[in-house]
Amino acid sequence: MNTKVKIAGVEFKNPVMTASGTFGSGMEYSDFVDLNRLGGVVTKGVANVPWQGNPVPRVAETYGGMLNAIGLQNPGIDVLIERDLPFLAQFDTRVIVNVCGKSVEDYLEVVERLGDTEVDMLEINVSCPNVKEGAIAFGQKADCLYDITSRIKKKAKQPVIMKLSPNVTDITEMAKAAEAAGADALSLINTLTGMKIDIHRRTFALANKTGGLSGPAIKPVAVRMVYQAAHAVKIPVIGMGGIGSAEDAIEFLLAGASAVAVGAMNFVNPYATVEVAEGIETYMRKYGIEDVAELIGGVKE
Amino acid sequence: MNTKVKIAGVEFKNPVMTASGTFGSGMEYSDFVDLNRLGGVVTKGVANVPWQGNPVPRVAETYGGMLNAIGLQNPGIDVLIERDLPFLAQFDTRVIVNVCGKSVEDYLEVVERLGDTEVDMLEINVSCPNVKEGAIAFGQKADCLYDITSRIKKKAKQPVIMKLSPNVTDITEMAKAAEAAGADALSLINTLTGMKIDIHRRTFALANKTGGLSGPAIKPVAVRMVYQAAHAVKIPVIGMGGIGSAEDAIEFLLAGASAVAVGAMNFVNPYATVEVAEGIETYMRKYGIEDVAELIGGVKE
Amino acid sequence: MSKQKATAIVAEQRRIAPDIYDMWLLTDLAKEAYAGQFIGVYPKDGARLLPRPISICEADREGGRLRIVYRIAGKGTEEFAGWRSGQSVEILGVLGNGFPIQAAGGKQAVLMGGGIGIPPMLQLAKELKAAGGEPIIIAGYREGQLFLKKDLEQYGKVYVATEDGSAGIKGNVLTVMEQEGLAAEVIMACGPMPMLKAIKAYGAEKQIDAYLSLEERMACGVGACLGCVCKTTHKDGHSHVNNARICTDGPVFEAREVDI
Amino acid sequence: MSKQKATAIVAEQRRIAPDIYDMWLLTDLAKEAYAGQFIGVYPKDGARLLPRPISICEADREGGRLRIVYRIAGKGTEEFAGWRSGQSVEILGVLGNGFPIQAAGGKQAVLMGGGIGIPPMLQLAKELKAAGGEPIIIAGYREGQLFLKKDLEQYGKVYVATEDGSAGIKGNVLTVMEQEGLAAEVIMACGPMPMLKAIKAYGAEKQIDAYLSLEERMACGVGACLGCVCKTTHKDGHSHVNNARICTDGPVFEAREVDI
Repeated sequence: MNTKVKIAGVEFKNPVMTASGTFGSGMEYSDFVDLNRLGGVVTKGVANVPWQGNPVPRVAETYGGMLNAIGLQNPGIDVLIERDLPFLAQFDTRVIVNVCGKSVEDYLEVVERLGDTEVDMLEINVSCPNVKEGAIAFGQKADCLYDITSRIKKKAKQPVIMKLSPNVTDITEMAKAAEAAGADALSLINTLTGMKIDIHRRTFALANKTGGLSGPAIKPVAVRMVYQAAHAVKIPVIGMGGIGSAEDAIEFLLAGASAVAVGAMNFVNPYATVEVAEGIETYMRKYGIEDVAELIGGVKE
Repeated sequence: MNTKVKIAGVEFKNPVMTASGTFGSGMEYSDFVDLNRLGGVVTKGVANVPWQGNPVPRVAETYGGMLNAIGLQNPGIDVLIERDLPFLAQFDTRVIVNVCGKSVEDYLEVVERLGDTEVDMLEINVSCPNVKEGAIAFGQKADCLYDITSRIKKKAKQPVIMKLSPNVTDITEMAKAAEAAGADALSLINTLTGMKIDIHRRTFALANKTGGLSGPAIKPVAVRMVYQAAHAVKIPVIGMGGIGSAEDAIEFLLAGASAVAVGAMNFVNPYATVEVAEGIETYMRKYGIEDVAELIGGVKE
Repeated sequence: MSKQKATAIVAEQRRIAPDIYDMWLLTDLAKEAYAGQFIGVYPKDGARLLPRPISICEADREGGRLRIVYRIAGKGTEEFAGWRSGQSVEILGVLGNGFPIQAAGGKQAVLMGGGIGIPPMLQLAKELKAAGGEPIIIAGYREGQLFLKKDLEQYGKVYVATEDGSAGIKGNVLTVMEQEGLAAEVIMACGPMPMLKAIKAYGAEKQIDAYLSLEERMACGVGACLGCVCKTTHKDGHSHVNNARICTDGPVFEAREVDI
Repeated sequence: MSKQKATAIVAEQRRIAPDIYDMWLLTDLAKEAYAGQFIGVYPKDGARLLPRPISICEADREGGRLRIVYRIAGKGTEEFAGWRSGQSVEILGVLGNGFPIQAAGGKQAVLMGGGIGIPPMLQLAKELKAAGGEPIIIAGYREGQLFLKKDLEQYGKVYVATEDGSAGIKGNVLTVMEQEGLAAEVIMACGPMPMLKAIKAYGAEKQIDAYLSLEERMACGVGACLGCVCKTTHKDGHSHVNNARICTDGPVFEAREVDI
């Protein structure tokens, strides 16, 4: 039975990764799961310099999901390179670094720094809804997305995954723009922008007012967008949005994702990533599927 | 204590309505609730002629929500006028007819026919994601929305509510386009487009492949969009999306909605509408609020 | 009594075959429950919102008790299977129109239940017998776990078909008709769609009225959402198109009325 | 034992004040639980996904039992309050760094608990006494329902403050310090933010070390999501900005370290 998948020339031992921002840089969850069991670890977004992030409250639970407005707090690329990458290098798993910035130059600086590292792929976060300085605009306008993608591709030494925002009218337009600009893969969905109000205090539940909605609540939107994006482009799509079980993951694979990522559900079940990987194997065995590739895009039209 | 709200000159005894398509034309739920207790009843979308709708399966449950792709099956404007409006006329509640069409002409025909009736307001459904013939396009492009709104306004004898789709990059742009074209009010959100795949049969859960996601799962997206829309326009906003309790309804009022509608949660609790209306009064009493108007847009900035 | 959402108490529950559970509920809704009708049962887990339509297996109208026999088909019914005596649960009912008992008046009725379509045949057989009939009951199972067979035998002669031949006649309910040389004057049936299609064809061929209980994914259960429609031969009086609502206009339809 | 998500059994639970519940859980996590640490308790209802952080009130390490005392603050804790003996529940733990017992060595420790910040003072008092200390405990309540007071008295002298003056001294924990003329050499506290701010100021004025247990909305509970940060006086070693993770770097911080 083959669970390996190849994305932009990089081979993953299985199609299960972590969603950026939900798994730290792997260290915290290594208390719970053997990182060697994962296809890949996608790190928390990193910028050229440390970011303070947003004020608290930064998180709020919602029905079947949660809102976050961390604001991409991160220790900066230096610390990632000195502390987190060596930690991850101990494991037999692919390392994808999620890159964020406030300007194109910020992104390019991080991408260049990573060029000299052993990192397997870069994921470009142009879709964080919680940062004021316009990073999200890169992910909500096709021409901006095209521009930043092509500029990053010129500098990047590793394959580039563009992470798309679901807060758009037409995900296929965004997917095509990224592909046309040379992106090697897409990942989606980032969070849906949401809001919660505390009716007793009459205040916003998050200091940032709005936050990104994640968790099983949004899975149907994610599956739809993955299906649409995967059918609109030829580059591989990494699917995410509410995945907490192998059943969820297989739904994304059938919709057309070449790999999947577990995000908020790590908080609900810290063993989720490994359970998803194992559950996919159980499913394959049950249905006599020899190669996970048979599942990718396998929904009957 | 005053629970009355006025929208485009029409007074509602309380801010609680039903969301189109979830309450039939009131008859089915009159077994459960006294329609006299509701601010208004919004009927299932009606077209100029009967519509067959989509094949089954038309509905699927999702985590904290549901998908539907009914495809706006309806008996046509004649039956609505002959059967449903006389039924609703027996009750002391406002009647809002939701209007759908496949072309602008379809909409205009229904709007004209309703001009001779006692209907209080019209709600124009330009945001149904489940009809192939492009109705959704009216709701996803600001210039199309402007155009259809202004043409409808020229014919309409009743105040016009434009029901907005959440499947857009910028809800404020759509809200402003509708306002500029003369809409008297907005209602939002319609459903988010979603998809579910049966992993054991490897088929789409809905015959239509995609459907509209509703229920508490989407409430944070709805609250955010209502907040954004209410702050972008001067016309009143009717808020909906996952409301099942007075707490939910108050969240929308605080975000800026002048009234709210209960949708999918009618299926979970057929008494929900009346319980929401009563619960708002309980809340007002608890916090010494004299007029429900104090709640509208009352979140602390 | 009109439709309502009500709190019922689990009186007892047991597993009667693999993945098949038999539960008695204490509820006043039993007072007006008839064969072929159903209730909506709500999961307690807030992640699963919609009521699950489950047919009435027996209605003890005097005792205020409803019996439902259901198969675990997903996480909702899996939750139900864990409910214990004394627990209070939310149900919606009584829903739909049942089988027309009067249509069997003076005629030989053959009841056909397939799989999880067998349970409603029990209340139906009971009502037909109470009305003076002597129903023949054909129960089609996948394999030899003949749940409800003993119960059914109280109200009529029971024939068994199994797909794997492990009990009764190998085949389906219509194989039994043929091999046992049975003749029906009216058929009442519930089961999977291929079975119902075959019965519709059989009824048409033999010119017998056949009442079929249909199933479809439902949301509201009360006729509002138009989720659970079936195609109808003629324009439906409510919808004005060729669609009837299974939850409200059905679930029982005369075979000629529906385009299945 | 590293952090884990584990199944615990409810040994017993009772209501000890309005909306305040006292629950003992059977769990091996108790073996390495210390004062000031907390566990995440998962609601069973799938609509509510995140673990609720609840401080450890008592850890019976030998018996493998953890005691938590919590207030109903929403639908999650409302669900917990309905749990009965014998039920199995999911918890995440043991989380966070507790109070530094060694920091009280040879010093007069004053423990200050406010409202639902009182429960962790019990395990803390127990550990300090076991280490040879004689802690003074000040418990600040809203009103006269003096939950855990008797338990606390096993391990030190207990003073009570109530906001409404219905028991003990009218005022807060610092009113007690003043009116009773108490002197602390080290303070350890848990309670609402205004109380902790006042204690930080008090400690600064008197030049006393004060260890404060902070609270914030959490998601992961294990330091990954960066949801529950607090501002720090100096750049934090992990984050490289002026933010520490309450769940992992805390919840207990020396008052001078945090900018509250």
